[in-house]
Amino acid sequence: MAEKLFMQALSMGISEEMRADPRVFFMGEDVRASVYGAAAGLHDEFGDNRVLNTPLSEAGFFGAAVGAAAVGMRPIVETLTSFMWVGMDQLVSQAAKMRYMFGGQATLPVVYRAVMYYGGGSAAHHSDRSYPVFMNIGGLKIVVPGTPADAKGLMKTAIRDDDPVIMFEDGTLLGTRGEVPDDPDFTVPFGVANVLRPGTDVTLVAIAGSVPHAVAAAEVLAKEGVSVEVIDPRTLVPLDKETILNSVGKTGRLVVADPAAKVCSAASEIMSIVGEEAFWDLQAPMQKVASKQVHIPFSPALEPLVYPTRDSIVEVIKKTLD
Amino acid sequence: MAEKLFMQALSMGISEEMRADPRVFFMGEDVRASVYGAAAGLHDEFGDNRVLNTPLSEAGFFGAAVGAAAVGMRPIVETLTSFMWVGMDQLVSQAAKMRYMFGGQATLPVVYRAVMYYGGGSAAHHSDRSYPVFMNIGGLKIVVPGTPADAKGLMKTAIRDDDPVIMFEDGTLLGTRGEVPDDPDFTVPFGVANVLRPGTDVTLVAIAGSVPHAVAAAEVLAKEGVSVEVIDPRTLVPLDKETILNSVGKTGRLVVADPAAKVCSAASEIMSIVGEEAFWDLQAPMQKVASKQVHIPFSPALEPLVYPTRDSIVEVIKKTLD
Amino acid sequence: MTKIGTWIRHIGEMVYFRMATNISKDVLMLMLERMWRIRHFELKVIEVYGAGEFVGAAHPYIGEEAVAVGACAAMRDTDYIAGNHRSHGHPIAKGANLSKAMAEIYGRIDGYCKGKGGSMHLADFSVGILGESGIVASSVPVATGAALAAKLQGKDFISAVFFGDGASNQGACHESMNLASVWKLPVIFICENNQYAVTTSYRDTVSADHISDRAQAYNMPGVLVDGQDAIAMYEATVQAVERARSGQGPTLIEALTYRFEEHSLGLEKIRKSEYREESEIDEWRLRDPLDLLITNIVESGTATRAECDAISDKANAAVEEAVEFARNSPFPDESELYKDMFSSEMPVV
Amino acid sequence: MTKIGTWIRHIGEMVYFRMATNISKDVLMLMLERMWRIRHFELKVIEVYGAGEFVGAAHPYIGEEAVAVGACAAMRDTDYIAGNHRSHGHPIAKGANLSKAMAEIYGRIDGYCKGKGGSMHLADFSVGILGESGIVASSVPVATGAALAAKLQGKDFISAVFFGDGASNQGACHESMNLASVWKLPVIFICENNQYAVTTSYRDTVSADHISDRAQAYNMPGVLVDGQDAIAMYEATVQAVERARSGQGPTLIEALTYRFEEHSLGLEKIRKSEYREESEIDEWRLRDPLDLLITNIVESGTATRAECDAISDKANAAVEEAVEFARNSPFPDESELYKDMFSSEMPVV
Ligand SMILES: Cc1ncc(C[n+]2csc(CCOP(=O)(O)OP(=O)(O)O)c2C)c(N)n1
Ligand SMILES: Cc1ncc(C[n+]2csc(CCOP(=O)(O)OP(=O)(O)O)c2C)c(N)n1
Ligand SMILES: [Mg+2]
Ligand SMILES: [Mg+2]
Repeated sequence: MAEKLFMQALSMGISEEMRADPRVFFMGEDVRASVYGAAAGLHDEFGDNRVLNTPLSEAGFFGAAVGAAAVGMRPIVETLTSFMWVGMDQLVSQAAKMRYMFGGQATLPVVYRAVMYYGGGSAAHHSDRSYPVFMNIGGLKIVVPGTPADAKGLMKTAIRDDDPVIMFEDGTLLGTRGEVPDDPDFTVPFGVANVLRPGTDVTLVAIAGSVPHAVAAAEVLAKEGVSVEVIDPRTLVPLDKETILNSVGKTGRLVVADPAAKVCSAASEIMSIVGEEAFWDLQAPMQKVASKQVHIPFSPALEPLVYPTRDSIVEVIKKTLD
Repeated sequence: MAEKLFMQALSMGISEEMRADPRVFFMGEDVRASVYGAAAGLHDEFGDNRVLNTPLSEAGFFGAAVGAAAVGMRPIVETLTSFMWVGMDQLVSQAAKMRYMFGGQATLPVVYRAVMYYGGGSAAHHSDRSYPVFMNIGGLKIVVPGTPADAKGLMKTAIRDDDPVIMFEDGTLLGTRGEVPDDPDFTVPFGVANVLRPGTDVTLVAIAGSVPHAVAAAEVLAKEGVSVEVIDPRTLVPLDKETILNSVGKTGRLVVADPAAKVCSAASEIMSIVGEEAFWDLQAPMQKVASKQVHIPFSPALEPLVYPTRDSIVEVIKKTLD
Repeated sequence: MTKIGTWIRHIGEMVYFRMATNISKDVLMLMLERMWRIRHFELKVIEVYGAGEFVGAAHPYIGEEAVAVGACAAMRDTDYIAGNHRSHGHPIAKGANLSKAMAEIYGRIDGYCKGKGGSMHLADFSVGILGESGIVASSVPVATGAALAAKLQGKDFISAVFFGDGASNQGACHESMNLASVWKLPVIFICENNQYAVTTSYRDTVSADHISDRAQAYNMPGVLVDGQDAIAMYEATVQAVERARSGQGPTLIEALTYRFEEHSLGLEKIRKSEYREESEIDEWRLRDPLDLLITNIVESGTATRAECDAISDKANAAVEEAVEFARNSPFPDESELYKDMFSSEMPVV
Repeated sequence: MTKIGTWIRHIGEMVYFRMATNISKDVLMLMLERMWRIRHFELKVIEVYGAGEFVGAAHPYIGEEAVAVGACAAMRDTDYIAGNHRSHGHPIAKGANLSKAMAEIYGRIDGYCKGKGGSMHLADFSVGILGESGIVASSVPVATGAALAAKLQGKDFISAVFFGDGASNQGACHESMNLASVWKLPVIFICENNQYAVTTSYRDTVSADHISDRAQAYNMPGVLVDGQDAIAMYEATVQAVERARSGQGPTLIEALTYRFEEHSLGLEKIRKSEYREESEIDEWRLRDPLDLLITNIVESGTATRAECDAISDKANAAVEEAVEFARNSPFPDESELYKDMFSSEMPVV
């Protein structure tokens, strides 16, 4: 076990699985040069036939991954969330629907790595955080790692999984550090939330890039005598409802921190579940700390106002406790 | 005022506006033959230059509508929800984001008519009900008429509106009848919910195709002495929160009927709002009656199990009252 | 062995010059059998749809049988195909079971897709079908991906995809053809140019003179074939298959054909819009692909008309059996609703 | 008046044969001025980015100035253009204000987009720019739509769209070119083939020999132009504009050009991957579009070198002023966050 960057943890997960299984291959734009980082070293190690630079044709290569998966390969496709709109039909009509529509005949072990570059002045066209969209669509497993160890462990599970998976890799986490197991057998299962910090006063569910802010908020509040239970669901499909409901059963309060736009968000969904299934446990209004319902503005004076932060989480939790 | 079919009401709205404003034009696949119905008579009346058959190129003509709108035209684009995935990038990156990203420089008066054909054995590729996706994305006005009069009135408002609008036209409503004003000045404003039936025991918010089921459920329950307030929000962006919150303030109970898939749905969003802003009014768990989280199966033995019905609404409301 | 073909021009179009290759009786009779199976299947579908025996849409392949059958006859069982909404012909051409196909249309548990797909999605994965897509052109990238898998693994299977003239205007076609060409993938793009997309003539939507001309934009051969002539389709595909299997990359085949029926069952009213003349339909019906093939078989002395009729009868009987099978198959149980979303049982929120 | 051009071949490619048309001094000097404005602007952007004065990415247009400037010089102020992520050159070529452009890059309220767009989205609608899109090829349909508006209204404005060699592989390009051709829309597709998409050579992703060859697939003229030569770009565009404005439809112009800098500021590390040789960069630098134009202007006796230098100095001064303007412009107020989502104030949930 050693300290690693989130980005390195992703790379480790990918290269370990490519070593272990010759059916795994990697494709995307400029991946041989690893422009986005996580493909570093892959082309050198695995060569032309396992690491493919694609044309700028998201519909074409998203769909080609589906076809390759349907006949026994295990493709990993690199893209940015914001480019997924261009190949959206292949994700929805093919990757997500194929198995069900054909009565289980298709098995599609394909992983789409959707990097979410936001927070650094990328502006509206490059800053999407679109996992709620895919949660609504259904048929795709949705993974949102919040720590370097999870980045590696969930990546490995995704690659081994027989269903189409989208790994939403949060750009604000890529440079974070943490202990990452070297063990090539280390994986993190889907559908099991991570209780990052136990607590008794408030349940704080934090998604992707909100995780460090949530932990920091819990630390701030701990000093003020408030005990916050921080839960990272790790995967949104499947969602570990039980852990969240049990926690709310204990704390009576729910706050959800979610870097996606707030309307019809993962936060909305989790609140709707709790409002339906744990209503009698609630002792205060549920609260959402999600991104403002605007596109991402470029200006450094505006962009930081959009996302949940440690302070905005602290503030909302205090409101909940009033 | 006369009885009209929902489909005819849409046509009336379109042709009245095309008569009134020469900048309005209509395009889509096979619209001159009006394959989907609502374009009936348009080509005869308005001719080649106002009614255009497009190639099968959703990205191309969705985007062309944006460009035409940006230079002063007012396009109406006909499509099915399920085909929107193919041209998704044009809807998200151009129609939805252009105005904000360019600091208000772009004005885009374009209407996308997205027909939702579900419920009649169209199977997974033709049955999407994707308004929650666009609610999350933001920047598009989302219209979900529930009655023939609203179909006309909201269509006219959409065409006159200076922002991009998606009209989600519910296929299960196209054949419903109702009084529709002939007055060409009749419009229905965005962001104003319709209280279809006042009540005191439960607030029932019903969206699009759920509206008639909700009204029927309320009638059934009225006979059993339960007073249900049925609210049709009519537009989801903007959403008339006040009417919903006020109603819950009165009834203390919320049920949302929504034909979209339940996860990250409009129902989830409305529940999250009420759980946050009207929590202290609630006297029972909120309940969602939305579509099951599956793709739409073809078989007539399976498909009807997916959607909310009068009976499933009645059942859930009874649970709420327990 | 067949006579040398002679068809060169039709309705003003240049069409594929049929080669003097030898085609075995086996292949000819297999093609005839599959074409009859499609024809009888479709006629039956029209009949039972009219009687209200199933719901939804259905897009008859009548008139176009030679395209899928000629192409599939040139492929191996281990090769893959993908298709579109007009989805009955492709699986039958590839060897699918009629009973399971019909049961699917009836929404029954014994259908290929357990009733979840229906008429537009008649895919039989066991005969190498990777999907029949209701979203126009959506399966073109998928077939391209199967070919990519062959190449990356050094295997010798190939793939082919059937799509319409309308579909050719979709971006997914452009991207797939370009991808297949730069990567030299073993895939065959088969455009079923039946002249119309619903009510719209391809002449109003395709800017090239011929869809096959677009192959130039991708540095691949573009072949214009008489799609009414099964033998021509077979021969053109044989060449494309050889090219694909030997690592030379993709081919675009445009099959000029015609849909004898309306776009979709239930859309008969569209005929009223007169987007095509009755006389045009009549002219094309003169070139019924079954008539052409039978004439060829009989005139070349490959088989007698009686033998051909017997094949038709056998196909018809199989179709009758299929309908009986479909009618008797149970509807899927409610529990099926949540199955097949994922590869393993998963808590669906 | 300019000398007849002579450039025909470069790095093995056929390029546009410059015509012997007369170009007025006004046009030449306007082109020179705008090219200088872009060059100095970009150099300044690199400098201030290095000093950490603004955040995000920025994609320098240095080396490609002749493409946008030559094209825009052939258009009217009332014509429209749309562009892409490499977005500084297009607006300046179309006549945009440098101060507002620079302020946008700095994220300030006086920027074109009030700071909401930034470097990748430097659109100035007041000079007819309909968007600079960060999503590759995404503005191609938009420009096509502006041309559609012209046609439907019987107006005589045209539109043009700039996109890269990488972008040409996107479905949106295919669909737009086809649409424009069947509808005979007054639009010009200008492919800035700068040889690479980030690190990937177009020879590895474009299956045609030349992107302009694809025009055949759409029955429109495809023109291969020396994109380093502003006069050649101007002349080719003049012809395309004439075609467009007279109702004959679209043209595809492929401008062979080169990006002298790396793909994006901040991505200098990529140079290490050696996707292109230093010698190749050096070779292209010998054909600096500014040098070529100045030589032409001076040798043809149109103006003196001193006059040309004065234009450079003036442009440089304007850029300095722009930076000062940008630095002094305030950041947008928090209240701006919710503005511009819609055309009127709307309760955002
Ligand atoms: C992306 C998309 N757009 C529109 C449709 C509606 N639609 C179904 S079939 C069809 C016509 C297809 O024409 P073509 O590709 O020529 O195939 P054909 O039906 O003639 O066999 C259309 C417009 C669709 N299914 N998918
Ligand atoms: C749809 C989409 N895919 C990928 C990207 C990432 N990206 C930005 S610029 C670029 C290269 C574009 O190359 P080209 O079109 O040749 O333009 P150039 O940068 O060379 O001017 C890529 C891959 C993007 N912005 N949009
Ligand atoms: Mg067709
Ligand atoms: Mg380039």
